[in-house]
Amino acid sequence: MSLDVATIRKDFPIFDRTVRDGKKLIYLDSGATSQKPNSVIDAEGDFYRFHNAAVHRGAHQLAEEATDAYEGARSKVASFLGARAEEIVFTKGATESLNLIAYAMGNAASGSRFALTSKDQIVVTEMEHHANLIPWQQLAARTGAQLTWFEVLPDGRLDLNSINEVISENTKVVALTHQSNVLGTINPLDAIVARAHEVGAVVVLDACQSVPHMPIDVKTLGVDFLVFSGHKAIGPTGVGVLWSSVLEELPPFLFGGSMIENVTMKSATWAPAPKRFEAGVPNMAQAVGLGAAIDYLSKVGMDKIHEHELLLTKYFLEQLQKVPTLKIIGPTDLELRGSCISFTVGQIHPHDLGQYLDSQGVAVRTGHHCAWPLTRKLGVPATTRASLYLYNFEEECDLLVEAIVKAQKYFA
Amino acid sequence: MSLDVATIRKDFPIFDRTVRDGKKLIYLDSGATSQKPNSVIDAEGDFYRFHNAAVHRGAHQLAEEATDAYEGARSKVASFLGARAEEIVFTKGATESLNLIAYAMGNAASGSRFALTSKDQIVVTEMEHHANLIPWQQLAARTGAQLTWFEVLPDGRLDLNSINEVISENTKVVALTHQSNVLGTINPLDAIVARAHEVGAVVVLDACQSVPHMPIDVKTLGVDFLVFSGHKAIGPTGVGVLWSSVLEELPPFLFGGSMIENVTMKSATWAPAPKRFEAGVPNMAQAVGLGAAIDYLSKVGMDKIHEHELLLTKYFLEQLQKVPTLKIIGPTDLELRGSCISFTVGQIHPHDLGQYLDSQGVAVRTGHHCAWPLTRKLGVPATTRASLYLYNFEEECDLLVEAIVKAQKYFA
Amino acid sequence: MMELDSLYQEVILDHYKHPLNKGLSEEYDVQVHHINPSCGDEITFNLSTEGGIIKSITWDGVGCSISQASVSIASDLLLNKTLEQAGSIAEVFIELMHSKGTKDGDPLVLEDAVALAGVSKFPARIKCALLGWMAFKDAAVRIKQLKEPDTRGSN
Amino acid sequence: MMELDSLYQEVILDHYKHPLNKGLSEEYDVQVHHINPSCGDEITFNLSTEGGIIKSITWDGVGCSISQASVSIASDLLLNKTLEQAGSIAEVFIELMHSKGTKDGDPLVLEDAVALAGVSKFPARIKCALLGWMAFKDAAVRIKQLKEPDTRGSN
Ligand SMILES: Cc1ncc(COP(=O)(O)O)c(C=O)c1O
Ligand SMILES: Cc1ncc(COP(=O)(O)O)c(C=O)c1O
Repeated sequence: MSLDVATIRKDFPIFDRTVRDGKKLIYLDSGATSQKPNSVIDAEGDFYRFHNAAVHRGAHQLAEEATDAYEGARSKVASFLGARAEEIVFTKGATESLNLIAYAMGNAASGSRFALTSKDQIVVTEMEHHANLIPWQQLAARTGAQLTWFEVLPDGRLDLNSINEVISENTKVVALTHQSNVLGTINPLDAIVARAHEVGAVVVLDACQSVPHMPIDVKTLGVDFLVFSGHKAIGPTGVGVLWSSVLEELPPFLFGGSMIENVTMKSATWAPAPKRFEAGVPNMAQAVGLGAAIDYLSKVGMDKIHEHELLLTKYFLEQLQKVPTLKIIGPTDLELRGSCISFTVGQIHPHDLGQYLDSQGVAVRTGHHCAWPLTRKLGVPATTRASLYLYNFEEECDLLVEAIVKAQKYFA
Repeated sequence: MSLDVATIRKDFPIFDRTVRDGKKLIYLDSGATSQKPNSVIDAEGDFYRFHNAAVHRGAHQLAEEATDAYEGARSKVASFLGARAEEIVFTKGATESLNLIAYAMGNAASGSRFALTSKDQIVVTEMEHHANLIPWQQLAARTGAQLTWFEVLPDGRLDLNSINEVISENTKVVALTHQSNVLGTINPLDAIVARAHEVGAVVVLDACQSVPHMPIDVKTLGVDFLVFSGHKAIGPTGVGVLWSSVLEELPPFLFGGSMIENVTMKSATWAPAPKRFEAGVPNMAQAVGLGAAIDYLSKVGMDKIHEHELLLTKYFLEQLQKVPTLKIIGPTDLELRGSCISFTVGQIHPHDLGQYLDSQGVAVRTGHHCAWPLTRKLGVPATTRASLYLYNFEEECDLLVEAIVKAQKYFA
Repeated sequence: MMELDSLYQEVILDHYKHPLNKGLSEEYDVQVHHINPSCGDEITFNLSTEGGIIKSITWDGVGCSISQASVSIASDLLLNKTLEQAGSIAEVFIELMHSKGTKDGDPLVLEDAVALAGVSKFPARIKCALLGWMAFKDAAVRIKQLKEPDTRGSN
Repeated sequence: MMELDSLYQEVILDHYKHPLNKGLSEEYDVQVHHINPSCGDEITFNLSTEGGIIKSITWDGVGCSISQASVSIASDLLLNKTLEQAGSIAEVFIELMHSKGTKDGDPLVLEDAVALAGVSKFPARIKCALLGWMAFKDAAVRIKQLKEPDTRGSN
């Protein structure tokens, strides 16, 4: 493989520790959260140690340095996504980013392209994470708009056959995930974006499972909003990103300091984007840590990371499918998918399987993965998921398979 | 003084650095954000290094450890405030906490005690930070409720003379600050809480400037909601707290993973508090860092910190008032105030004064301090503010005064 | 493997493979449906009493070995107890689950359920073990409302 | 003190203490009001032109020495220029302000305004220096709308 995984792993201190009585840590849960390299941990620490002050507020040197560090991180995120700095908003995570969009639309004055009425439609898909489903359910409930969705086919792809009916003239928003965090399916965006724009709808892309794993250029994708979480991209917890090319048209969400233009006791007006969306003293150290994460990923190379994960996914799929009664939930065609691999093993409940794997040092996730409507639809209320990243390697797959086989004996 | 400031300062690495060509850092801007001790920086780093995993989600050892660390931090915050763990919600900061309350009330079903109509009133004060003003303006605008307020007297105290008219039978919410971040005024809560509860209103306390500086027991205060930011309490950025004794009655704010009970494509139901208010993978490392901050503050002793700050404030007020043309904006009676000290110096604009002080290594904040209606009301569009904390000491006051006198010459 | 074996005791795996009282009775006094939001496990729980004594518990559901074994054990243990006795046994069990591995459980009270003591060391699994017991508590409240309409006064 | 003196050049303190064109004229073609949201500084700005040439700039406001000196300088520098010339001088000035201390500014174009070059090293003060110039740009757009109603066609 083209990545030097052994060298990369040296940068991630957690791999020095063991779990469950001295077992090597096999971390296959990066879809939930990724591990962090020293450079990210140190960037956060150094911000506090050397430059800590409230950005945009003080007229002193520390405040200048803090502002430079924070705005520098914004520029890094922007160029990572092929965007402009003014198009980047720091949030506390993808969940907040998505809620921000939905609430801000709810705040839009009637007549705005974002204001929804009972005549309008919001389109999602059956494979959305709860974070990209419930905010839209709630917006629909508040505005009277109708929530409709693309169904998921048994093989884990979206059913786009009736795209022109699902996305109708009344559709104002199409919100969907780039890669499913359960199935690994990567959704084809071109047709969806084209149809959405044809009817004047905006496209909101949940890129939580794609931005960390492949090169992304927002201009090429053609979507109007994109969100992701820092902590899934080797960055700190407590920071996420909202990118949008239409921020200027969007009303604010959180209200408070630094997002204002003028304030009286009775009313207020707003600063231009991105400030309008960053009320209060921001998550400065975390944004700076995310900047360091992006530096790290860029240095390794997103194309290389993507290639590495594809090869690894191929190996995992091949080896896992050799295990009797193991069933992959999601597409097995590499063209259609990324490195979130869900499966079931005979009648062993995923909770029991996960627990057994844990006893062997293998960390996976089990359950509905916050995409309950999807797992229900597929008739597998819970699955076991192995999700991969730049620091994983083939031998970990062998150990996973070995542990699964042992679990089959244990629960036989 | 009873605090060993020299020893305390050794724990804060930023005091090892200099500013503006080798000048000692005189940090008098803790009201904007506080500096961090090593134990807090290390707690965040160690979480990533040793225990990083998504809380509440994985069935593996790291996830267990992460959950223990995160829930342990919640328990620390709870006992620090004299509260129960279930009453503590982690947010990204006080601004989010306040917006959470206002939006959640906006989500309340009609008939709920939190649902507002055009018959209802929301009461704030003229000395609120924008974060505790604009969310209520917006809630009023959305629901048709009326926003009214307590005025501020020229000496910087609230005018409570007409308390029974300002808080009326129609009042549903009274939102006010504990200590003004501009004037230093500490508001008398007993009468306000009593009157609010008499009419069935809830009291929301913005404790950003009190929790870090004095012992707080939520039961003694008698309020219904209390918020503060971690970063002003020697904790990390990107974490805040919402405490409330009535969380169970409050609908959720952010929607997504981990805050649900059941989800279908069409609708969802909610987990009990505090989970209901923590959608998504939380700011785990930051919560853990805040736990370490609370350990540090508790070890020093909140009563000692408070005493130290009062003595220091006394000294600052005395020395500053000796400077010709310097005017304290806010009460000068120590009984009425804390350690945020605002002032004006003759005709020197605060921006110029702040810049000059910075050149001498003295970090203060200048402007309207995100309380623009207040500074306008007092006829001082901008002030200079020195805000103190446990690591400040008397000599820093002398250096501040010296620098102010030099500035007077510079701009004469 | 020590740790894991303390979780998956023989008794538990037995109950899991051969669950007692699984399959819903056609008749029941109350039926409740409970869900574990973190993993999606579900249970339907039928309860019948006569003169305050539990006469029948049947259930059905999907879930992991811990949740299935736990409800199987409960359905056997609580049978023929009064609602009060069963309620206090449930409290003892819930306390055991929250003991973080510090308690073994009293076999005189909990019988087979002491085998679940190891669960208390695995925080993510406590909800699994409690699923059936929470369903029972809920059903017990409802059956009381049904069969003992408020006799305490006229408020 | 080097750094600070590069910010507060003699010229600036002079303009601050003796501002030019301060005090609003009674007559004007357009009046705009601008605010600096971060510090609360405010300015009112009157602009009049004749045949596309700036004939009068007067202003009033509260603010720091940088913002006051900057508008004083602008009000003098832009006088008797065409709106186009003034607009491009403003662009040159704005560029200088964003140069992070890497440029000195062309004295032939900016005259006294080059004294503000040091501001570009103090990010928090750039908005102060720009307040008056932003007011001018705004006023210039409005005066064009007023005096040159769209002659480009009928769209
Ligand atoms: C009194 C008061 N309320 C609210 C806030 C907002 O806090 P944050 O910016 O940390 O969200 C601040 C600090 O800026 C404050 O001083
Ligand atoms: C596809 C997808 N969307 C949204 C989220 C929510 O992200 P976060 O919990 O970091 O806010 C996740 C991760 O949990 C995810 O995998």
